[in-house]
Amino acid sequence: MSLLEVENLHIAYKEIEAVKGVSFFVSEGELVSIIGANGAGKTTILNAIMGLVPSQKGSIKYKGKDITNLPPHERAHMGIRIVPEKARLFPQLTVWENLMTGIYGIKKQISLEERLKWIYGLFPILKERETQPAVTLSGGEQQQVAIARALISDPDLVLVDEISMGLMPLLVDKVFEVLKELNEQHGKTILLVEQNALASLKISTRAYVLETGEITFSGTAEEVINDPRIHEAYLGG
Amino acid sequence: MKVVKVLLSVLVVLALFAGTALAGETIKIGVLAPLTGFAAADGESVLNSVNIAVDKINASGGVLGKKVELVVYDDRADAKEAVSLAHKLIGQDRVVAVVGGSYSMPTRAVATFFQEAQIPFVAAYAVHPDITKAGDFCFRNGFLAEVEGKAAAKVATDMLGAKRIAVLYSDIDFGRTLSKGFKEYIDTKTTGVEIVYSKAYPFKEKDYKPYLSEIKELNPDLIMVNGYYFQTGPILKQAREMGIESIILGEEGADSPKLVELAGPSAAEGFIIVTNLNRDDERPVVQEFIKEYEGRYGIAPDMVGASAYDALTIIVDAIQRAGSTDGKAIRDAIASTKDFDGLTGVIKGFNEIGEVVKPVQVQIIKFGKYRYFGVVDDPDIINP
Amino acid sequence: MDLFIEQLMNGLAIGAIYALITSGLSLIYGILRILHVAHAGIYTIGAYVGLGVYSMTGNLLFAILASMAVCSILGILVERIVYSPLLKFPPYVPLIASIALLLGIEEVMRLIAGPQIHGFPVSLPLATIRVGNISLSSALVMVYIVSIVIFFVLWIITSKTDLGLAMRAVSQDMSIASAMGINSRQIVSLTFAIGSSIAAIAGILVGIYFNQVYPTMGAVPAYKTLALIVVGGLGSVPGAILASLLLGIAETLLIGYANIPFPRDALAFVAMILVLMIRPEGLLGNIKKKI
Amino acid sequence: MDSYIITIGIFIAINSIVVSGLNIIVGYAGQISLGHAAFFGIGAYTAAILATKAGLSFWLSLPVVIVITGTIGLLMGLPSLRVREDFLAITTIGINFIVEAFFMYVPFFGGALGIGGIPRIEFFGTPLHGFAFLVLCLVFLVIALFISWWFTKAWCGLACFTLRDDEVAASTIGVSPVKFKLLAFVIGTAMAGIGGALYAHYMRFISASDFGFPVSVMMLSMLVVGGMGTVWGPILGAAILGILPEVFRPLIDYRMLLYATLLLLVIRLQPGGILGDNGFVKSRLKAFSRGGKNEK
Amino acid sequence: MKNNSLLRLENVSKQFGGLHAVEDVSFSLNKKEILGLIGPNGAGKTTCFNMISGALKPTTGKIFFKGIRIDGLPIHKIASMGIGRTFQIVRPFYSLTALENIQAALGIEKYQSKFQFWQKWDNQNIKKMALEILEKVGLADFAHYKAGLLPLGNLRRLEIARALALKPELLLLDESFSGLRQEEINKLSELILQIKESGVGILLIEHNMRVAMGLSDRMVVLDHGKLIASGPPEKIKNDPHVIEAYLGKGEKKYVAS
Repeated sequence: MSLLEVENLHIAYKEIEAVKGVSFFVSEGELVSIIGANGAGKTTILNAIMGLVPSQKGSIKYKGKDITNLPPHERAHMGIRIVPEKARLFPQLTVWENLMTGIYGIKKQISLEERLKWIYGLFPILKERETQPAVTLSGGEQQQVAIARALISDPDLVLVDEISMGLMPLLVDKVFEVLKELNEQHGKTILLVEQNALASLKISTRAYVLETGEITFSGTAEEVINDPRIHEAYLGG
Repeated sequence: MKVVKVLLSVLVVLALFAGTALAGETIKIGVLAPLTGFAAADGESVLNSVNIAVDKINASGGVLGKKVELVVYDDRADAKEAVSLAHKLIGQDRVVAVVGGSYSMPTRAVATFFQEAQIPFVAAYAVHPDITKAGDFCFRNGFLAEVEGKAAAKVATDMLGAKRIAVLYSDIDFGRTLSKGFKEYIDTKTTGVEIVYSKAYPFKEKDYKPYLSEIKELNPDLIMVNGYYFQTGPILKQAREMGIESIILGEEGADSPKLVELAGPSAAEGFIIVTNLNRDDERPVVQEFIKEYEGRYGIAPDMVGASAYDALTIIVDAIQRAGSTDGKAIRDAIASTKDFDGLTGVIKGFNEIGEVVKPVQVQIIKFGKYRYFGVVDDPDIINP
Repeated sequence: MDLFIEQLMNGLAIGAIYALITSGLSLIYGILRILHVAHAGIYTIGAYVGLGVYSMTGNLLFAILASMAVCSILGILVERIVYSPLLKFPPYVPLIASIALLLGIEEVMRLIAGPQIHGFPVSLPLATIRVGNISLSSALVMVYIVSIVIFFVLWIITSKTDLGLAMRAVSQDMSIASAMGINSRQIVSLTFAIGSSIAAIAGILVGIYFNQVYPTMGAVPAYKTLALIVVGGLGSVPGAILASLLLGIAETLLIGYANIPFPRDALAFVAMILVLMIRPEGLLGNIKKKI
Repeated sequence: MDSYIITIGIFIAINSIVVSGLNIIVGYAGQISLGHAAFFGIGAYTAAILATKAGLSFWLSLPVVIVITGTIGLLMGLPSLRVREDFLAITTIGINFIVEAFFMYVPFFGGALGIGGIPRIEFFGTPLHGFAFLVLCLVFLVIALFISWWFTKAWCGLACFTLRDDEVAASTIGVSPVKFKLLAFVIGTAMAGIGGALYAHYMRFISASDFGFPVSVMMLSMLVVGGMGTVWGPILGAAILGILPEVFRPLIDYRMLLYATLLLLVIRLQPGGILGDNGFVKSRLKAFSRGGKNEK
Repeated sequence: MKNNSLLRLENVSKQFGGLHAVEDVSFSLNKKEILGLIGPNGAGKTTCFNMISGALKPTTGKIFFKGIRIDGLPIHKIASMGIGRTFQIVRPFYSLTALENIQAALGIEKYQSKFQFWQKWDNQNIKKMALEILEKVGLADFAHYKAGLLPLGNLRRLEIARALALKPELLLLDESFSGLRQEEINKLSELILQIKESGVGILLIEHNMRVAMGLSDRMVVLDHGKLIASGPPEKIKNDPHVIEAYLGKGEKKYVAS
């Protein structure tokens, strides 16, 4: 059974129909990419899965349960977490406090110490920055906090939005490595939305190509990389 | 539920109105009082007192063979509302005279209009000097602030023998003119008396400690405090808490049973005021009123209510003497009032501007109640 | 010197009282960006409920708790019934609604408890402290103790508990906070409850300190606190407290040492306009102005 | 006609003039102001002082009143160039408190005693009162309405509308925000000044508390209830909120409560005002939700 | 050539704090030319736009319009010189009708004068002119609808119409195609070509590459604030720097062209 099943999803923002009947699924343990140029509607889809934007039509099923109309915090309690576009940390909270928001309400159910050790192992810089307000961090550091904030609750599904945007190439590599490790070694299911197609395809199991709100093509990462249509999706053929 | 209640009360009130309109043949006297808003407590006192007065008058057969009917309106102590209501009283209710039971600002604003309509108007306790200057149809039953200031100065120096005096007054028309009268008397009529401190506080002040701290350093014999009971009460409380031991003298604004509650019984004890109501006055009019008031409303009356009571009875007395409800006739009769047996003392009459001439009462708080302390009736003080 | 110290202590107490009212308002502004003028109405109700329960039971602690409970519930109701549906409108719409609410509360209190000023006679288990020529009344001491305790508790709640973390997160980014599993609606309600309970305590404290409880007691704080939250930095609770304390001291010293009867309310607004010109984000503000 | 009805009529007419001025600032140019009573007061005090101290007639002092209130309005409009929305709302509240304090504590303005003895307005030697004064107020109201209406038809009005809807977009079609916001403030406050002058000459006694913050709130409420940004909204609002308290008068105790409840209900159920165009409300909705706090 | 250019950016940079949003960018645009300004998210396109239209002042560098330096001038001044623009997220005047939106823009000269803004705008002449412009963009049927009620496609046209009402010599189009359906895209492309033919220079930000390539005479590509390529669309399409900027760093063999 798929962990996440999206069917015929329609989303409109103030007259702009951003997503026009998209269907896809993510199975447990997969790393799935949705790629496409900016404005294609990728971020909107992720936000809809998290519940941050309402959808007009279609359904979202998670672990077999229809979550289309649940508020975001209930979806979060069911084990979905998001790494939002541009990190969107709480700017006045410290790094530590930002991390703690990730386990709000479930602090007692986990062994925090172990989790922190793991997180700090992934991103050692965060330990140094623990007491700094998020707003003082660099873009790359903010992205790391955003990933850590999503992971600290040990979610079943991680939604990752445009993580490479505005990052130095070196950091992009590093971040993708972490995602790959999470997926392969820790078995995390990840739904990745990326503009940087090649980098994300390299770590993905499967991918969907999104063009102006519609899925134009899908397949395994390999298939997608080798298909000329991807070039078209980005550079207009 | 609430809506239903409100609607019902509208209907009841409207029915009452219709009823009274049919009854006709009454003598209508207008009353303006602040029944809501920040001055609502005074408005209530006015309303209570004039109701006692009108019941008493009607019980004894009314005036000129007719019952007296009060038309009471709530002006919220707001000048604009008072002006519309004045016109309502003049144009719709066609009252023969009006009791001004409100504060200075609205009373000052309406006086002009009653003057123009030639309707006699007696301000109960408002102190603005311009009220009576509006014209010969406007009278005042309360003391002019200056009169009271002078009387207070006489009490402070003659009766209490103070030499070093601090003055703390409310920064409104009342406070300013009262303290002016006070200082004038000290400057011209006394020797060896010094005003060591004089400051005004804003009307909405709640914390008097900054002023009292300074006064405490100066350690005067007496502190003259001006203000309403909700100002002087806290001043007393805070002064005593801070360890100030000077005598504290106040005026009619403090004349309310609420003062003791706000100051606390121990701080209030020994506080002296100049006012126009003497609770220990033996005359039956006073004792009956106090008894009736406490019986009906469960609290002690104050000077505001007593002044309104007098304003109304002066008008009724004048109608009786004039034998007519003609505005001009009533005006003349009020102007010629002489030795009227009022609640607030024997009223000697009104001077040519329309200011009342009557003795100033001095009261002291003993065991939490205002008691007789003395009286000031020097003609050069009480005749402005 | 004694005089100066005494003035300073008085000013600090007045400032602490302002701070109690303002801190709740600032919390609420921070989370909903609403100018909650009716906060002063909640404060008035707090004073009345406190007085009522105290005169029935004679137990001040019980009175405070009852008043906090009543005000919390009212605060939540106000948010749910009045503000929540108006959030999507221009800010003046909830503001006028709030002003109408304040007027309504004043009227209801007048109808229930009468227009008179009520004293709040409490015999405190505290002595007047006298040091040399300086005396600090028991009420003054009580203001210090209570406000220090409240600010401490508030500090603990906002910076040491999960609830406080959630409150701060929601105030900075409501939708991401909910994506982290925080129930934003609940947090908003809790914020109103906390802010309103502090207002209840402030009401009782003011009632005792000035020995006055009356229907329109909220009229002046309603607007002066707006100036204070701007001076402190919109949405910053420590800023609001700091601004309140400074204003309390400034007012007291100005009255004590300048021979003009300067209205306190205007002083707060003069300070506000100066702050807006020099440091628009407020003393400790961090919410960026929308330009 | 009954002098009571005339008085109510006069107050409604004066309020309509003043609220029309507020409408130009808030309804047309989109700049929130909660301090309009300050300008009403500046107009009233200027007229009162010119009449009592300089002996100027109403007609001679009127241009001075307009110039003075307009100029101060211009200065007070400056903050609107720097601060927005909540900040502007609080700043204008502050201006109201400061102006009121000025009247109250500067002896030149009569201090706490206010200014009395303001003469009646004379028209070719005949003092106007009662009905004649109402007619005068109505004449000024017609002028105010004409200005208000002309504003919707003139380029400057159109410029203000574009500023109200979207300041950046307005700039891109050549509208200078500084120029037109200040223009709206000057005209709006000058209209308040005229209302103030009429008020002073009608009341013949004014004091600082007549122009306090609650009066500003009342004016904004009239505008919101009547319908912001419409020519007739201010009159409807002034009439409703002027007549209602009088109608409720028999209720005495419950009067203000009912008034507050009604105001709350209107705001809650009809946030765009009674005359408010649904399209306008809807569009404001969009305009504001776009800048909403949950984004970015 | 340089002197003929309508718009010219000379070594323009913009810094926000430590971030170089635009770094040393130079390009020019001629009359009757469509210049496509493209680049991935965060490349600095909109910052460039905002500097040309006056919303931002460059940190260093100069911007010339018809040979006159315009950087740092207020937005309304730049507009009155003949530069019209649209917005990525549409910003029509919601409370006005479509017609009034255009009429408002026709007042551009009146707004600059000292007293002419007192004149009546609601006259037949202006209405006629506005209707003509609406007709041109195909919105005549919607003239009396409130802008707030129009669907996005029409709002995009309305914004272009509003910019045209300024009688601009330079038109800045910021992602005017985003959110549109294919048939709308086709219609709008036609309109833009018509506008170009009438002698207007057009600077186009567009992320729909198919559209951008189809319309532009020349293109300029930004990445991380820097100009990485410029030239005709055909050349851009195959430029390895551009491909890398868009698709990410990868072995080129994956990117079949």
